[in-house]
Amino acid sequence: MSQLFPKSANRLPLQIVIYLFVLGGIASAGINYYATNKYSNVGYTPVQPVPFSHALHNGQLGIDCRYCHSFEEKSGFSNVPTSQTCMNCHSLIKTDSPLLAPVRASYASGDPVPWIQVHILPDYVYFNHSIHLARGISCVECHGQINRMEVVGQAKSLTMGFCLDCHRDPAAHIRPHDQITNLDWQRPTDPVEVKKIEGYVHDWNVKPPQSCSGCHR
Amino acid sequence: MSHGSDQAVAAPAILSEVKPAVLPRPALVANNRSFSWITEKICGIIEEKTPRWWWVCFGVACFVASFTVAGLTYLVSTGVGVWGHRNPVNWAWDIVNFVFWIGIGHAGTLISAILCLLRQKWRTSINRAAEAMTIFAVVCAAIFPVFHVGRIWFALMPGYLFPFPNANYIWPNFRSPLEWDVFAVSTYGTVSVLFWYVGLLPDLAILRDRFFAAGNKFRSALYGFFAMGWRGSNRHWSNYEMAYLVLAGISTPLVLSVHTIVSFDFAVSLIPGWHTTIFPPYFVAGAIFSGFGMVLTLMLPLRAIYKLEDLITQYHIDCMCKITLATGTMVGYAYSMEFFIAWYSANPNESFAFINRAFGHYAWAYWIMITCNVITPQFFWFKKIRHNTALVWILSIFVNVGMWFERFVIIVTSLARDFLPSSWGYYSPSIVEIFTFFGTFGVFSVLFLLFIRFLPIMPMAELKAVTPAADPHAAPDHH
Amino acid sequence: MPAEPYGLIATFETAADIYHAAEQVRDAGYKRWDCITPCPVHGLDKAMGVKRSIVPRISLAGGLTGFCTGMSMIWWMNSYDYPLTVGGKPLFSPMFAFPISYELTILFTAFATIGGMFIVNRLPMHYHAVLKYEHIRRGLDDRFFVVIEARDPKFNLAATRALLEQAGGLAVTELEA
Amino acid sequence: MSTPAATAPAALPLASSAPVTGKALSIGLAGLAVTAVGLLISSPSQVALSYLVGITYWTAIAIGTLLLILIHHITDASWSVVIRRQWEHWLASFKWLALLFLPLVLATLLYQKDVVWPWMNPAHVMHGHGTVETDILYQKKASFLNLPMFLGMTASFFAIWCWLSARLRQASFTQDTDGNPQWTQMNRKTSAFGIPLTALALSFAAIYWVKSLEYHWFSTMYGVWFFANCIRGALAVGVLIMLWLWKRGDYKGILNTNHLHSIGQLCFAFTVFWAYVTFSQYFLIWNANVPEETFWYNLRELNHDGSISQWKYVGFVILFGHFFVPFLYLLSYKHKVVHSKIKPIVIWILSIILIDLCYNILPALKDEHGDAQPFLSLNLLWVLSSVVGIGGICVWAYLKSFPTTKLIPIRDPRIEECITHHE
Repeated sequence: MSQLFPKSANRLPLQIVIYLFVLGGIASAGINYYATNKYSNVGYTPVQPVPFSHALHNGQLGIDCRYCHSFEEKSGFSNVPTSQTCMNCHSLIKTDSPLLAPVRASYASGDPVPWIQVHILPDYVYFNHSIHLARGISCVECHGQINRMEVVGQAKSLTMGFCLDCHRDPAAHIRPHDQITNLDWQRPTDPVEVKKIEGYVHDWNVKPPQSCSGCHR
Repeated sequence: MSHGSDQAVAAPAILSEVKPAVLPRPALVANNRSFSWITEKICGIIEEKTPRWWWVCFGVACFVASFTVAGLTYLVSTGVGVWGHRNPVNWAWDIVNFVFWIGIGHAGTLISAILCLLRQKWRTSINRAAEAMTIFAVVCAAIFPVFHVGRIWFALMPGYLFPFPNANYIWPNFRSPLEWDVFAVSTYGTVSVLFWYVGLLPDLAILRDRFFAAGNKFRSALYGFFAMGWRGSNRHWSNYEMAYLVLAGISTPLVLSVHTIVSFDFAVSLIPGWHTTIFPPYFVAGAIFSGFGMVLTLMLPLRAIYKLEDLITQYHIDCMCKITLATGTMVGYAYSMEFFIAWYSANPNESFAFINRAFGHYAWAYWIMITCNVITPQFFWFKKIRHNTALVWILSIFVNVGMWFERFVIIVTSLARDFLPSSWGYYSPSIVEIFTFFGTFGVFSVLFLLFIRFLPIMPMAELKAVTPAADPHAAPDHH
Repeated sequence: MPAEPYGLIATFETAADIYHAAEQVRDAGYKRWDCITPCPVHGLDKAMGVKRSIVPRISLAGGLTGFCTGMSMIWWMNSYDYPLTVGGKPLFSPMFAFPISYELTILFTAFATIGGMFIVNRLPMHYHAVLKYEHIRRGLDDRFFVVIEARDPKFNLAATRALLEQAGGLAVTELEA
Repeated sequence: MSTPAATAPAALPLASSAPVTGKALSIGLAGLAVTAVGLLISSPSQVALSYLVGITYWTAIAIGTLLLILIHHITDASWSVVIRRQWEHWLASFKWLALLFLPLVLATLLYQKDVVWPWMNPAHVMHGHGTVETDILYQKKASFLNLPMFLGMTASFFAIWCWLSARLRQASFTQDTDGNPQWTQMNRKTSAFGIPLTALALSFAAIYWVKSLEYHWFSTMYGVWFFANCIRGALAVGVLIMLWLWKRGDYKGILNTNHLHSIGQLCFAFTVFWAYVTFSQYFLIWNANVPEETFWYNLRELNHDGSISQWKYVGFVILFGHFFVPFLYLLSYKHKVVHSKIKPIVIWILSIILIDLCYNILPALKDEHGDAQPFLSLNLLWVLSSVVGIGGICVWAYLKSFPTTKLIPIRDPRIEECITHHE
């Protein structure tokens, strides 16, 4: 009905199609980004019951990760230290700091300090700490530079894509065994050294699984 | 006679002997109705004031649909555990209802596409409503697979079902028949909508012009927008008809493939009673059968309410009954072939599955299925029954019931008695499942009622094309 | 100077009338002209001298694209980019890739067909001179029109009008552009 | 009506007879004779199975023709009326086919029980399975797979087909003289019960004659597969007859492009249908990967030592030749309506149907390792001679029936619609 539609209406459909394409593109790109852990979990930094500083203990004082998280090399799960571990030192240092009251209370009562877990993998994912450390994958690969963090937050996305990046290319992430808890360690640039490090993949028989059942058991 | 042959050859002698016996074809539009009568009749349905029965039906349909909403809300807020399927029957009502609704949908495409290809002109009276039925049935069907995952936002998120780059770095597993389903059903939905829309194009143009003439500029603009400026140009018709034919041509293998792929969900597995090579055509025949059942169930009341006897004639009903009979018999053939081969295979699991269907715990369902699907359509052998509209309507409902039970029998009986006797079980639906399924009839009705209120229920242009007035060779100067 | 008309429109009562009129206009050598009919009229294409539609070729191209897309997508995703062994099946086989490639063939054919039909028909075109004709509504209802455009090289207001009237056209009217 | 054509003699009472009638008979007999000579050269089993291919092939075409007529009547089709008469003539071959099936029965009864079907001989040694008698799978199926059942069923299949053919032919031929629409109505009713009867008969014929050669194997789809080949064969023969009668001049002025387009579209549609059925059967067995089903295909793909069997390549020939080639070829409108274009493809289809039947039947011949005997062997000659022999007889039966009636059913109610057939 040309009495109804003006001449300009003839251009309208093309415009609509173009807009739909643009909007559709933006929408799918947006969903792809915002609906993932990459966006929603990175930076998750809950307030803990005790303002424990990794930057101080690990970064400044140089206490090794394994002093507190003592099972991480031997067990599938890495432990959060008991208050017993804290009290090893804090029965002597800062014994009456009000900030440490929950630790002392826990030590006295036997109930654990209610730490809030930061790095959470879904229940359907099987993740074994010890095997990763045994094959030269450092803490820093998944947890980021904990040694610089006043309060621990999630640094990496821990999505499946994140896991797969490494499982598909372990050579780019592997390091000598004696450096796994050295979070400041830099990969050497010398080609001979690099070759040696990348050779660990072969030497240690590193064959990270890429099948579904590798992680979803 | 000479104008018919396109080779310029003189007619041979034998043609002078041609003297056909008189056996007139039934008119597809009765009482020799004119073009404008057809326009007035179909557009009149949309233009009249909304009748009271419509509001009553709409209210009831909304009420029924609310059961689905309630069931699904409860499911999503609580978890899939509220449905009754658990070991060993892990596929139950959700898949039964999915296959049931998808099957219903098939007649729509079938009437449109296959009958179009086979030049069965009687399709014109029923194809529009049947296509609408397809689309709404696909909507109802999609509810079940989408919601059976529980956390539906995962199903709808890109990357899980559709290949779309995502943070998980994975692609769908194309070896899974369920993934084939995703493609089949979404293609089916899309193509059905497009096919329906292309058919609507000329009719929307008529509505655009009529509403404009009646001074309703808003509705005129609305219909006009979707009519895309259709102006009945013959150069357009030429491409349009070709496009329509191609769409019919691809929709036919599409319908076949969709139910074939649905049957693959079962047939590629090893479960006795599922793994049988006749499943693809058997499912397709069953789908067409149930679809025609549903078309009859819907069209007969519509015909009575809107007095469409001139457009949906007794001949149309006869045809639909006969197709129901034919497909019902094909389904019967498949049942017996399955039973026979189960015995012939000499595979004890296979034989047991079928004996169990007929005489085990679910024998009641099996015999309902046989009664409704194989015996009911046999009544359509009789002209007397085909001419009794009320009876046809009742029988068509039996067909719908029977086809639902067919899916129930296939899915539940095979799983309830799997390979491991220690895990044998008995499945009964939970109230949430019953609510959800019951409500889909409301969802379907709501959509269908909206359709008959706002869109032409029959393709006017095509109806005109099958009347004698559209034939340039049957013009007055020839008589 | 009065605006050049879009063309001439003539009304016909029956399918047979427009069929014969179309033959006459075709034989008179006009190229830019059209018939407006409420439904497709069998044989009118031939009477008008319209060639067989090219839409099926577009459809075929769409279908082939769809099939290749399906096969290559599945090969790339399941066998190349993320090889994953499932159910003892090979990483890629045309067997399991077939159902989805088949569906994509049909989907792409449908898109190509409909898109092709719209493009070949130059639709959507909501504004058109013919749609401004006051009786156009009948053209979608029960009347038939012949429209001869002024752009046609053979167009001549008087001669064309005479031709239409001689072909049996009623109410021959000028259409404003 | 128009003036008679200069080429056609005026007002023929009946369709003119063809001079090649006698030639067809002699060719047929010669083919049968060559097959008989084969008995002196190859083993009886090899010749008998080759002959089975031939008889199944022509029976399939006849069944397809019968089904096309039945479907024509049930759908009240008009486009195919003029061609239907020729299909009706073709049905004359059924009684000869029944007769030609006898040699296989006689060879089994009088000569050697397992000459064709291994299960007919309880002492037949199965490769690695003991004898048929001790085979548990045979024992389970013995109430179906036994000689009396086989003979009774085969006799009743031919009885059904011959009876339906006679009914259809008689009604149609009589209508030529009295012009009574009752005959059309009668054929419609015949079709209503004829279709299910024919369908059941052809399914079980496929099971008994072909599938039971490998009686361990089972597939519910088998009857449908056979049905697809039947229809494809009949359509191809139909096209050839149309072209032949056109070339001879009989059909000039009667047939138009649209008739050929319609039958061409059906050829296309059943190409797709055949592919659908065959693919589904293969696909489901491939995907489920159960040894008790896959062995049938394995036999046609690999030898016992892992080398590739010739039959695998035959399988590919079937896949491409029976589907892709006709599918792509028949997509084009021109290829369906131009006489010189549709002719090669229907001949192609007819030959591939033969190869398809070989693929299904001949691997039943095993060598000493239990592998299928290769495709390229002397057996192929006996297949060809049987096909020519039985085909000659079928063509002769058709040509003999041809002059007994009018060329086209002149009093059929749909004849005018048919002659003016447009899309």
